[in-house]
Amino acid sequence: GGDAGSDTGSGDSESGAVSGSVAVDGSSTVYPMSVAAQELLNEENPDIQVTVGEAGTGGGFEVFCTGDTDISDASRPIEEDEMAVCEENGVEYTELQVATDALTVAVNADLDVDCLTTDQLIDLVGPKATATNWNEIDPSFPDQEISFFFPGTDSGTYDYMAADVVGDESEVLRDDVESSEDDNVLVQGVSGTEGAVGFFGYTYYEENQDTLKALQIDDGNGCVAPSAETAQAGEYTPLARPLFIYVSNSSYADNAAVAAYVDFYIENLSDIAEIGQYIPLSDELYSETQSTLESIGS
Amino acid sequence: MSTSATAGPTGPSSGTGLSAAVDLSPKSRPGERVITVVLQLSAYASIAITFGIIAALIQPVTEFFSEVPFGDFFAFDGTYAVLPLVTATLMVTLIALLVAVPLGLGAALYLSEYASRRARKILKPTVELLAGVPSVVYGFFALTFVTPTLLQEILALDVGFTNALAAGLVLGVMIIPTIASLAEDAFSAVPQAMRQGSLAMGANRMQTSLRVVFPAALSGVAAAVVLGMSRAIGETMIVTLAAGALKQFSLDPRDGMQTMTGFMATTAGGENPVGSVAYNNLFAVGMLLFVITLVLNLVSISFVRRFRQVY
Amino acid sequence: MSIAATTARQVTLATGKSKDKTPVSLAFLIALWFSMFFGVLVLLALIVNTAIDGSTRFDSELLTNYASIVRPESSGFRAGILGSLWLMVFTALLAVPLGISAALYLEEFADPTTRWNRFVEVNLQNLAAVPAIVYGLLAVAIMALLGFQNAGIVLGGALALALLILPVIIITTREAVRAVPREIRQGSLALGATVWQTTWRQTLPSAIPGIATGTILGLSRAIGEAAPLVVVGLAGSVLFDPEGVMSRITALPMQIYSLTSNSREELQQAASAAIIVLLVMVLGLNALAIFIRNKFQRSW
Amino acid sequence: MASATSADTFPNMSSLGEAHVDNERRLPAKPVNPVMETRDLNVFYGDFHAVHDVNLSYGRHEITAMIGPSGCGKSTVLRCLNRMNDLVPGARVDGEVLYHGQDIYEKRVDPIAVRTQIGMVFQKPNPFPKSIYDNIAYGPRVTGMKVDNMDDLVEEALNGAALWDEVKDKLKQSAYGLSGGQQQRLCIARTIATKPDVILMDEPCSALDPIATARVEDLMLTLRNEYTIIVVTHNMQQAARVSDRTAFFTARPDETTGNRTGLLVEYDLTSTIFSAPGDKRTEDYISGRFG
Amino acid sequence: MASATSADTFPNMSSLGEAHVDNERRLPAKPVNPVMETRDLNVFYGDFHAVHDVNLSYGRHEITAMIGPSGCGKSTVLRCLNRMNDLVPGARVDGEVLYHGQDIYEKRVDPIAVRTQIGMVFQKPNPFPKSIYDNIAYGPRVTGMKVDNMDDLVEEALNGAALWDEVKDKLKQSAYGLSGGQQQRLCIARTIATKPDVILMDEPCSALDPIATARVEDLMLTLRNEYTIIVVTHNMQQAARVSDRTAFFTARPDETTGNRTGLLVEYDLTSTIFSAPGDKRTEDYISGRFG
Ligand SMILES: Nc1ncnc2c1ncn2[C@@H]1O[C@H](COP(=O)(O)OP(=O)(O)OP(=O)(O)O)[C@@H](O)[C@H]1O
Ligand SMILES: Nc1ncnc2c1ncn2[C@@H]1O[C@H](COP(=O)(O)OP(=O)(O)OP(=O)(O)O)[C@@H](O)[C@H]1O
Ligand SMILES: [Mg+2]
Ligand SMILES: [Mg+2]
Ligand SMILES: O=P([O-])([O-])[O-]
Repeated sequence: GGDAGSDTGSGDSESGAVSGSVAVDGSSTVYPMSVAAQELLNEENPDIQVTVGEAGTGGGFEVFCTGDTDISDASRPIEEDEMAVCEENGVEYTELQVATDALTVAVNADLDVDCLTTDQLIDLVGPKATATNWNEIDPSFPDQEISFFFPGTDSGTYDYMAADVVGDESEVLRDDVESSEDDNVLVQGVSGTEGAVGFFGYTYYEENQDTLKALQIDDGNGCVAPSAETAQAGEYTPLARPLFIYVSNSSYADNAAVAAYVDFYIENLSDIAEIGQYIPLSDELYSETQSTLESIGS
Repeated sequence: MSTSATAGPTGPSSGTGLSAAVDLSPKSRPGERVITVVLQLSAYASIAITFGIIAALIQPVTEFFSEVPFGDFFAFDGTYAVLPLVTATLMVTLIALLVAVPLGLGAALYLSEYASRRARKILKPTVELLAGVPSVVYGFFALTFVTPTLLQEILALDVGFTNALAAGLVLGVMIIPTIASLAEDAFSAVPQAMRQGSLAMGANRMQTSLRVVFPAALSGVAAAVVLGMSRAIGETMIVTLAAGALKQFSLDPRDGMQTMTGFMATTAGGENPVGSVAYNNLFAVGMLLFVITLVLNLVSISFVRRFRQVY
Repeated sequence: MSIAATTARQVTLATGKSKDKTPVSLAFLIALWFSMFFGVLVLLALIVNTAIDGSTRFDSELLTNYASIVRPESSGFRAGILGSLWLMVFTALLAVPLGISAALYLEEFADPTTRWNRFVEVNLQNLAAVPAIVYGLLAVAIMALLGFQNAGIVLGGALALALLILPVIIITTREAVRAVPREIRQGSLALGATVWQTTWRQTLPSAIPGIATGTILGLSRAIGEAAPLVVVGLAGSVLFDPEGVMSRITALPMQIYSLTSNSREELQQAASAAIIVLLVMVLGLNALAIFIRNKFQRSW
Repeated sequence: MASATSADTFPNMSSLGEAHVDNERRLPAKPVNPVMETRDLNVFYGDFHAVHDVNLSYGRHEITAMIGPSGCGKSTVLRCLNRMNDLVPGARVDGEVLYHGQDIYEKRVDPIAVRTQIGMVFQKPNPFPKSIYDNIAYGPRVTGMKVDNMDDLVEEALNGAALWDEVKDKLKQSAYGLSGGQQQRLCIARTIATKPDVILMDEPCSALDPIATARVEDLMLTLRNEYTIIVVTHNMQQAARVSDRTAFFTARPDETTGNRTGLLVEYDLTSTIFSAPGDKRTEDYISGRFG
Repeated sequence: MASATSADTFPNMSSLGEAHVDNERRLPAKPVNPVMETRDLNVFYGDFHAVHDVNLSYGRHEITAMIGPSGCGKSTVLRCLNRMNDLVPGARVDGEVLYHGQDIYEKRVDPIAVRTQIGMVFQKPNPFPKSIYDNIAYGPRVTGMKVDNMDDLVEEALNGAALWDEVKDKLKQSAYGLSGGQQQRLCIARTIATKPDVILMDEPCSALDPIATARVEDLMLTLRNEYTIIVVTHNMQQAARVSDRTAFFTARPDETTGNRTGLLVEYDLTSTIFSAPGDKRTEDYISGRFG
């Protein structure tokens, strides 16, 4: 563990008696969940001092792999060069999936479009996309100019759309769009502009269902609407993605506070995912996460 | 009066008597020496800071340029292209200056030429308050008021949620005091005699302000504008929040665009692994920003020099 | 001079309307007035707009509670406020002695005509305009150099802010010191006092109100900065009070920055209320500086 | 050789400075039909009573000198004569200042119009940071004077200030390149370019060297033919050399507050003031016993 | 009021002011065994040659006055006498300044030690923003003087400056509450508290009113018994009243650059300078033809 997490937790594994500090940093996507875990844990045991940062997945791994933090939030799996750094510094870790994020492609509620194929989606948002009217995507779509509302280029959501959904090697999307780091702004933009399209986390859509319309995505198996069920079931492809926390094995073993935090996190995972506005794991995935957790110690 | 000793001074205490010799030899004052050295080192800390900044930037920057050719960096298009950031920065700065130069200079002229001493004592700090408002607050204000209410509702402009216009306007308000304060110093430094000379010839205040005071203070005014400009270029939070996070080349102020500082702030908190080319890109942009503001500051300082020497 | 000319003069004197009040000069004056008060009006609009947004949250929980996304309606900024106060104290501890020493050296000891000292001078003015975010990068590098793995602690944040305001403090201190008349210095030196004695016993005490003003203004700038803190890596969510220089903390402007990208109504209101808290802190410091300047600064 | 002393001093004054031919003037004891007049003039700076009850009249085409120790209010009185005191924050003027019989402190009077009639030259030369030409042209331009040919006017003004020959080849150069004495004459030229009636001068030579001083003094005597001149000076010999009438001021400390209020002690023909002062204080001052 | 005049050597002066008893001094034509001396003193401010080749000697227990028009370098020379010019950036001194035969510009000389021996009083009274008591005690404290009883020393110094009676009840009050004349005497008291050998004064009365001036002049004459005094003054009458010897300076413009370099014109007994100056320039100056 790092400096902040180095004081060994005292007392037994009953979280009520544990004290110490836990340093969490990383993805801003996972951030709300880790914060929820922190808050709920502190309600039971205020002596465990958790700090949660949102340096981004990359920034999180940097401090994690040098041993500065105990836990790293990630909206993508760790990359090879990052693994190398961890290895170099002797940081062993365990990856735990904590929720599923389903990107939702939302359009203005008045727009008469319901479903896009993955290719159409790429034609719409990809870096080579030129369409400025819906009927250029598909002649059956209305003659309506398109306005785009995308997340900022540094957000995990943007990266996911660019790298994993569109899959173009430039890893960028079209740039004649409006963009904000604030998903809330995107929601407002899409709901307030005729012919607008945007994408963001599923829960933002869920909260604003009355003003937005979520497009179904046809990845070859018919149109699938975003929902907790379709995401959990792995049907909502390619827009659903897993979210992780990476736990330092030595912190977990040596620092009772870290162990208490992680145990608490996983124990209350569905509540926490809900507060973080993500889709909870399916039962299957959840038990997988639980068993991985149990294996950390050994 | 001494007749015996050529170098026989009087004892200072008696004033009339003689003392053996006046001791004018240096006393050792080790404490003073130590203090002087300590103070001197503190002063040179500022040099250390400058070199520190350069040192902190140089390693990642060289790494960056070992992998990315210069041409890819100074380009309008491409993953590492900086020019869209530069044009966005210039666009936002230009809008800010359009707001702040007339208003700042107007306020400065009012303070130095019209306001009574008493009023100035109250008004000047009031204007300076604007510089004290945290930039996150300005950014929030741009997002929640200027864009939706002022630009979209009242002016019915077709602007996006993030746009260069709102960022520039708010940024302009923020640098008003920088320009006003420095320009006011320059106006106040114009000797009173110059004004009296003009007024005594039957000029009115406006003529005196515009034809005598303003030209006399011109290089100070230029310094104020340049410094305001460098403030605007270096400001981060307002543009990060209000101008948007999308790197794109656009000359339409109604578009959202990412500035150099905005890029740095979001990249520092982004997804890229530290040490990766994309992350080092941050330092390359930071270096460019440092160089740009450095040049502007030097220009500003040389203007200030000039106006100090005039009278 | 003829009598005719004399009478002509009398006529021109008593026109009854002043050349200072021609339409053009009046329009000019109004334009100046507008410039003068435009900024203030914007500030008022900002405060009113934000205060209305945050009006539901002006309660004690805002100050005493920690941030909460579980119960956003009672989310508070205790950690950020305390963090900002801690940062301010340590920033002052780092920057003020160093800044005053540097200013005293440059103003009282250094020979301003040497090339080296002129370079120091220009360098200082430059540093005052270096973008805040660059200082964040520098602080991270220095912390690494000092062997601290994590810069997101009180020390790291304070270091970034201290670097940021050091030039401001040096420059304002120099101005305050320069305002002490030469006669006082000369009087002391002519009595056989050394330069340091003169500085310590005459110049510095006389300059204290000016130095205090500059320091407070510098600190009020520091307390509102978010960009360098983001770079330094201050945590966004901290649910405990700072305990020492090595304590991980958050700061009020960072919490606000973080909330701007959160969509929940309650949290937006909390953010507005927090902005008012931040403004009260910053504008309060400014007011204090103005008060000190007007009340204690001697006009020689 | 004696420093200026009373009694027999004034007669040998003229033997010290070169006597000016036109200085042998027979003037009436009081100015007849004066151009300007102050009646019960009192000036306050805030609460401070700077000048008390000054009654003076200034004769046409005469040079009137105001002398007195530092702080006795000479400059203050002078500034009242063209309302330059309006520009001093906190300054308040009581009493009347008549110009051709009209009170310039009356409500309907525009101070700017007053100043175009009553020009002023200051202690330190204060040319504008413009070219020599523009310095001269400034006044006519801002006052909206109708000028047929500005070049002619500039030449005329510079000639009037005995400066034309020295500067005619560098009219477009900055006025800052001139020497102190030339700058002061430029300021005089600038003033006469607006064709005023009266010229006020506040210690016009105190920043100049002896040669430049002599030039300006000569110029004053020439200008007297066309203008009415009122001059404040610290240099008694200068007053003796150039002025027709001299007013001597001093300052009296208030018994309770200790503030020193200026007042007019004596006003007479210069020859009388220097040869037979009517007041002990005048005598003390001009004999150098204080000041 | 007793203003002081110098000897009966210039009859019409003494007939003006009441003569001082102790002023009937017979002095040798040149100071014998002078306390201070300048030899070929040249001072430069950067490239500007401010003072050229000044050779002067200052006699023990004499008052030496330095007079001359503005800018002729009087203050510059005075500041060389206790190395206050060290503090002016860019100032450079050539030649020798001897104090009891020792060159104070020699390398091994500590300027601070020089200044404790050679005190200085300035044009504008410059008390420290402290109490009257602390103003006096400051010098002894910083110079590390051994003082048995500071209260006694303060009283003695204030007595020496003829100020004790006026301030003895308010020693703990701020010096800023004093009048200008009192402040100047406080500055003199402050200087004599460190028991110097020589006191330099740069226009010590030019900011004072006549009564305060007379007080300070009286004080100077008293101090002469214990100290050597060197005074710069603009006021020729003052020089005539108080000084034993007078040095007259003027400034000569350089032909090429036009910069004016100060030089010593004449140095003699005050009576001689004022009654029979040897140089035309001196005569012009003291007769008021310029300056
Ligand atoms: N702007 C001002 N505010 C307050 N007091 C002033 C102002 N100007 C002058 N005084 C005071 O009024 C008095 C008269 O000043 P004034 O300048 O008229 O004297 P003066 O005779 O011209 O002196 P000097 O010969 O030194 O120029 C002085 O006590 C001065 O301190
Ligand atoms: N610090 C300085 N830097 C540059 N030049 C200086 C400085 N001090 C004085 N001078 C110049 O040196 C010359 C002599 O100045 P000094 O002050 O000795 O004259 P002074 O005879 O005392 O005049 P005054 O009677 O006006 O006090 C002047 O030309 C002055 O401008
Ligand atoms: Mg005056
Ligand atoms: Mg002098
Ligand atoms: O912070 P992110 O890595 O999830 O974008």
